[in-house]
Amino acid sequence: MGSDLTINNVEVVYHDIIQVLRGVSLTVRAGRVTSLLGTNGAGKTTTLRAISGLLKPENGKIREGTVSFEGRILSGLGGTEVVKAGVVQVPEGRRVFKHLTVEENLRAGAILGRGHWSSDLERIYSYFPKLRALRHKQAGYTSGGEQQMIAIGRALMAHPKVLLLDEPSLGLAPLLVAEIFDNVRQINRQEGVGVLVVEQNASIALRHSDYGYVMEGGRIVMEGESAALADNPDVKEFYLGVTEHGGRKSFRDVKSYKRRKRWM
Amino acid sequence: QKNTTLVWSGAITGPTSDAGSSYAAGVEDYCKYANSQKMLSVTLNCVVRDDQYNNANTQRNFEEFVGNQNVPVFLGYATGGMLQIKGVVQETKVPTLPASYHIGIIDPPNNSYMFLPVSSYSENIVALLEWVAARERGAKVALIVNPSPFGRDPVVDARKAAARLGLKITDVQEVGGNNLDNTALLKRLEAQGAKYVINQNTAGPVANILKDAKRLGLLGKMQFMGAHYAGGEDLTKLAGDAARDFVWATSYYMYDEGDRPGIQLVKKIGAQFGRKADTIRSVHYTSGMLAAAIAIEAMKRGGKDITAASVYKGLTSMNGSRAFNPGFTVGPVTFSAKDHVGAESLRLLQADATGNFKAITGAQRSRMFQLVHPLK
Amino acid sequence: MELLPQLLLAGVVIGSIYALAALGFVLIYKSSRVINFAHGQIIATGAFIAFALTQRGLNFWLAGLIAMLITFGLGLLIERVFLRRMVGEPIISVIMVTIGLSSVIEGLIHLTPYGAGNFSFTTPAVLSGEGLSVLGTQLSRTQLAGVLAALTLLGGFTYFFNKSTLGITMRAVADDQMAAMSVGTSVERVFALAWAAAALTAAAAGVILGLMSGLTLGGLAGIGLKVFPVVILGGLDSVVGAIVGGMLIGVLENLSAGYLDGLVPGGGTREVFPFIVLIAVLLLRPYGLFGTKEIERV
Amino acid sequence: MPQLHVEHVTLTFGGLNALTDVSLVVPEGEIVSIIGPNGAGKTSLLNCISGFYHPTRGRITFGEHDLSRAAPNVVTSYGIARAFQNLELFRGLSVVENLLLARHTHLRYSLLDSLIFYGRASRQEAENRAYVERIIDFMELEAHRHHPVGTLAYGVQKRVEVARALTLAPRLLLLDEPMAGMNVEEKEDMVRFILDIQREQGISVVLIEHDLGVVMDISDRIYVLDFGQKIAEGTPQQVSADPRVIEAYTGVPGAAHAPAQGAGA
Amino acid sequence: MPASRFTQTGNYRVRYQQDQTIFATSAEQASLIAGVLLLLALPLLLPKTLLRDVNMIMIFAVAVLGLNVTTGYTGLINIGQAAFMGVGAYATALAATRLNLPFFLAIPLGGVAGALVGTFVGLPSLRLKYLYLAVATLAFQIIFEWLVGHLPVLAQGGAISMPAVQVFGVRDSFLNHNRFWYYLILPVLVGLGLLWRNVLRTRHGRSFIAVRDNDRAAAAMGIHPGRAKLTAFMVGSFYAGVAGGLFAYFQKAVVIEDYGLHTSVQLLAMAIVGGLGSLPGSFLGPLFIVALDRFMGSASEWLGAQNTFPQGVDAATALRPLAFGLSIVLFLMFEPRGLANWWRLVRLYFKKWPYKF
Ligand SMILES: Nc1ncnc2c1ncn2[C@@H]1O[C@H](COP(=O)(O)OP(=O)(O)OP(=O)(O)O)[C@@H](O)[C@H]1O
Ligand SMILES: Nc1ncnc2c1ncn2[C@@H]1O[C@H](COP(=O)(O)OP(=O)(O)OP(=O)(O)O)[C@@H](O)[C@H]1O
Ligand SMILES: [Mg+2]
Ligand SMILES: [Mg+2]
Repeated sequence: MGSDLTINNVEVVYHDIIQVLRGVSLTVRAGRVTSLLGTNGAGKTTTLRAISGLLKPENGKIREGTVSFEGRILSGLGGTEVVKAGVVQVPEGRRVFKHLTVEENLRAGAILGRGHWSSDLERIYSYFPKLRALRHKQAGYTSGGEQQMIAIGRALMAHPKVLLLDEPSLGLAPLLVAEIFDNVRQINRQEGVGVLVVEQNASIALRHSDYGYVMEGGRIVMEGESAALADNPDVKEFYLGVTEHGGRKSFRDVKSYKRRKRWM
Repeated sequence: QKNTTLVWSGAITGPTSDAGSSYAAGVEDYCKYANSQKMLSVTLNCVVRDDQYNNANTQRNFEEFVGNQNVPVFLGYATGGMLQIKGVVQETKVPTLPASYHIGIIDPPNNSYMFLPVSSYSENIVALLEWVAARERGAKVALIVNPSPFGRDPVVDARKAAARLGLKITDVQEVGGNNLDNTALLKRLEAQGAKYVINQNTAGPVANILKDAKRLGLLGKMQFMGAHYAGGEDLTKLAGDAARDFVWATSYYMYDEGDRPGIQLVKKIGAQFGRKADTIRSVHYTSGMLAAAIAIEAMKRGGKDITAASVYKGLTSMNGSRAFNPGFTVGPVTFSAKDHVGAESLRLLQADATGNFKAITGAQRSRMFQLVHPLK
Repeated sequence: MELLPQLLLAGVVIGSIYALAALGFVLIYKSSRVINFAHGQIIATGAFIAFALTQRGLNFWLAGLIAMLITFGLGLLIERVFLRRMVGEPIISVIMVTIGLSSVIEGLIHLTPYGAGNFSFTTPAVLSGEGLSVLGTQLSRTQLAGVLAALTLLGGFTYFFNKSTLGITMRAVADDQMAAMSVGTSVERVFALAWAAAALTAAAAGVILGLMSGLTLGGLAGIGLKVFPVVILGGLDSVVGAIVGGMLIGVLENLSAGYLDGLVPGGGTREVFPFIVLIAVLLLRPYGLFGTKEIERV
Repeated sequence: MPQLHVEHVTLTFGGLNALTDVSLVVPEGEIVSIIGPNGAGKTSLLNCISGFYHPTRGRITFGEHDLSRAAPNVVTSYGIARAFQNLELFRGLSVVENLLLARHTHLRYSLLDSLIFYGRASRQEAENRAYVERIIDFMELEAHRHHPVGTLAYGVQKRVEVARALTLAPRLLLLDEPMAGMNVEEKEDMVRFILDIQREQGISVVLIEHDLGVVMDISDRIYVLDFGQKIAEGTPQQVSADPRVIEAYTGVPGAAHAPAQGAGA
Repeated sequence: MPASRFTQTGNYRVRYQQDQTIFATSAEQASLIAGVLLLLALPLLLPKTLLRDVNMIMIFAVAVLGLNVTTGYTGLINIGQAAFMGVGAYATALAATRLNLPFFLAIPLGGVAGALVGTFVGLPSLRLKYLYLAVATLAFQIIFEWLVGHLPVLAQGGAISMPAVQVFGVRDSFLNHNRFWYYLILPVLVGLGLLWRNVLRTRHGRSFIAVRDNDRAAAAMGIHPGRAKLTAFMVGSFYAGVAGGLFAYFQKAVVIEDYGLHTSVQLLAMAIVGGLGSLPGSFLGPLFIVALDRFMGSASEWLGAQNTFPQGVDAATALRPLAFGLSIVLFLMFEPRGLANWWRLVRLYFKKWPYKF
């Protein structure tokens, strides 16, 4: 499909020496939600950076492979061009502009000037009614969930076709996680925005996505329809915390041995 | 001996370089002119060395030329650098002529090898005080000085002189280069009733004061005056018509006094070495020439072998009938073992409507200065 | 006493020039957190360009305008050539680059006939007439024009930062470069613009200063230093702070010259008094009067 | 017996109450968890304990020490260590250097000893290094020992935070969401570290965590905050059954123990 | 004896204490001895004017070492280091002229004076952060210059001449001045360099880095951020004070102009070009700046002698600031970590020599 975002065999190095991605290929289908799971340091954030052109500030480089979207090659473009092409990343850790007000944060996302910013603001407030009440508050003093909403709303101001979310649930309480994912689903449905979501919270990510990838050590080790992934025994044990017998494993059980993952 | 070196070390670049570069040109051109005239039996190697107004560089230059090349005389520049090398000058016995006319640089007998080419700032200022005293008994005078050793130098002598002349020093204020607005200063001086304001500064700050005084309508009420570096072309260029009536004390002849042989010589040499008009007009160009001329004359008088000792002898012989008069200054250059100020005579000049300074006194020495600062 | 109002007035006049000079400084800091030590030299550049143009027979106003445009271009150039590579380097290195730049610009000015010596604009006819008498102090037309120009530019930029999308974007970049990039902001372009705008206001400040107190390289470049207490007092990233800081420093200088100098032998207290007040204020308000307090939540 | 007592603490920011009359006790050697929605005031409470904020009203004591007005470094010297929610590491320094820094208060030599670096200073530095290496082994950070922490993956940085707090050899450990951004397997590792710390060294732990699975499994006692107020406290069983908790926090009755949404949610 | 059958090939460090030695390998120790010999012989090898430059470099290096504590390690941008030097210089001058103390007491006294004033000036650092503190140091620089100008005991900034120094019967004179001081400055520099190394690898040094990187986290580590900053100021300005004392004697007179803002900026340039927080950088920075200045001095003189430039263009004057500025700018653009990084690469190369990798 022409309007899919495809990553083809991408290898990324930091500082010219630290190789992080080792031939990653994945596809974000237009209008669908795709999730990307993986352990710490697997390279999920790096994958998003490779797509969004934000590797350069981190001194990273795509050494091989391509990222393409709507028939255009995105790899090698700068962050601004990628956003223009319609792919916007919401970075890890809710990086809002702390000293700007909520509304100014949103306006700072409207730099491409597609549409009119004031009507866009209304659009964002309709997804996140909470933000309307907070519009004149300094973003640095809003709560974690609100910051995540600001970050997503800010990205939406640029009218993306594909949204890249890096751990939106990070540090959020269960109710808010559910709310954020509902918002994402709603945006996805209403605007047909494709979503690639990186998550540690596998259960919610798989529940809200259509397709999923699992990444380890810089490689994609597993992929499939989300429902199918959630049924895989390894995913169950390592990402969902479910025992082979179907019950939830207790964290208190002292691990006398560690079962290796099969795909490694 | 075939040749010898005449070296000047000063600020061709860095702070005060506008004065310094003209001064350097004067030294260099006169030196070359001396060669072309075969003034000496030897050829002069004319060197001007930039010290960027940095004392350490001055010392380095002194060490290099005196220590390694045995130059017989050292032409220097700034107040700070000269104060710092006083010790080594005394130790090496190499006669040294600064461009700073700070009286504290010379204090024989402790310090018997420093020679000021012309009257000191202190003498300039005491002369201005005398002029004030002659016009108005018991007048109130304010001093505005540069916040540096250069500026503060004459304050002590000025206070002594004022006391003897029956003048009242109402205030001594330091004003430096960043004085964009002098309203407060001038208003206060006005409130104190000071009718005469004497500046020991560079032209920039003085010009700003004059412009503000004009704006505040004080020009007619206060008489502004200044010592050597405060006035002249530099001042009129900056202050424009606000410089009008400014009274200035200096020992040098002016560029437009074309009938003076010294000025004719300046013009001739300037043309010979292709200097631009601005440089030749500058009093600093003349000053540089004077320093070089004194040094070369002293070499000539010292005898066949040109050494530090011979130059010292040459210098200290310049008195009485043997006084040296190259014509750059209003009086002859005289030195002796005790007298280390060259052309002490000075004139007061006043700026006219076009900004040209015209003499309002004849060449004179300040009597009062000799009283408050006697030779030791 | 009539002295006090006069001192205040004089302080406000000179303060507005300080504020204008400080504005460019704030512009750069606000977007890139860089302290620009070359600001004084850029002020000098603008002033000399205008002066050179009037020397070629151009009308003063036109010359000033063109000088502002040229320095705008110079600002772009400086950012492109020297600062772009420094994005992401430690702030102190970037600051040192601006110190280096100040030296470079000074060298370049020495390559023109204006490096050494004193110059002054011929005051345009409109400004040379009778000034205004306020509170018993004579204000020249030049001063009035300077205050007017300064306030116009300052007001314009205040509006720009608070209301325009570009202004907000510039603040966003200062806040978090990475996040700004993620929404497609070209951080480079923002920096370039900040430098260009800063250079433009510097030229304006230079021309006004030149008109008021003559043109010397040292004098004009020296304003770069005056700007420090102003911006720190006002708060490094606040345009309003620059205005208030400028006025305050101007007034403080005049008050100390008016009242303190008489008490201190030698005087010259205006050189230090603002700094002493500055430190006292900072101890109470560590981010200056209007500076953004760093949000620090652990 | 150092116990942490938080008594009627209220914290106000310009008229807004971040905490209202909160009291809690952390008995020696226990794991006490604090849960609650975002912005409930959990971190603020930790900030009050560790001296970054000072309560507007109320008192906090640790054994005989009053913490209400103490500066952070003083609190640390009483034996309270903390891992931050938003990664407060020395980003440019390596893992080893980060941990060495945490030994600051345990080194007792003067500036003069420093200058000479012989005898006391040198000996203590060597011991110090050995201590740090033991912690690195314990927290399984060997592979990252000499990497600048700023370049490590988020989850690893979180582990360094905990390791650094542990290096302070505290008697009370405050952990602010140490498992954020980790998957189940990594959370298990972290839980193992926490349990070992508590069991083997008898260190008390205050844990803030959104993963109720973890909280319910390892806490001895749980406090629930909402809008700066304590809305519930008790054992895991008591708390998970409390309707107010369900309404404010999980939204789903019995969420904590239901496998389908449980883990991670 | 099985052990002797294997020659050690590597450089094993089995105990952490061994990890602490500075010159560990025999190769390093050999190069140390060679270095010392070379340093001792230097005055015999160098022409006198160059030796003067070496002395200046060494004095600046002492001040830059101090700057590397405050600015390099602790991240407190200090634009007043020259004023701290000035405090040391004036204290030394007063000690020598009024109290008639010998130089080996007067110079450390300058250091102590610097440290005291530095600690006082550092007080705002308890509250101020980032660049706001930089301005407090700038304010000190300006207040210092102003104060000196108003104090008659300090000759109002005019010259205070220093008495001549005599060591082991050798008297400081015009002819041996540079050699004489070389042998006095060198041990001071080496000693202070070693002390610097020591402080910075211990808890004090680490606490400096900690408050620079993240002072909240530092507090959580039990470090009193304010005390750490004050200690840094104290140490940094002690070095400046000693440098000032040395400079006073070396220049033979104390004049305020030597301790102005431009000197502070120059010291900062030296520290940054050398590489912030680096020991070799503290020597390489001053070396680079002084050498550049000498080179540009000659070049601009040469340029001035060529009459190729149009009237009114002062190329000679332009050259020096142009070159100074450009070399700093280019340097930082292409090597922001300073000369110390080059030094590291060179050393790495020789360590592995003859292998390339
Ligand atoms: N700027 C950088 N410089 C050097 N190495 C880096 C940099 N950024 C990331 N890395 C390395 O790349 C690897 C992958 O990091 P990445 O941030 O992509 O992981 P992740 O899968 O997003 O992990 P997490 O879930 O913890 O966020 C890690 O080993 C990390 O140390
Ligand atoms: N320094 C501060 N200034 C003003 N308000 C603050 C400050 N610190 C915290 N707050 C406010 O206090 C409230 C509690 O914040 P806190 O960080 O303690 O919440 P939390 O329970 O830790 O939330 P999360 O789970 O998102 O970490 C919030 O409304 C926050 O905006
Ligand atoms: Mg990540
Ligand atoms: Mg929190």
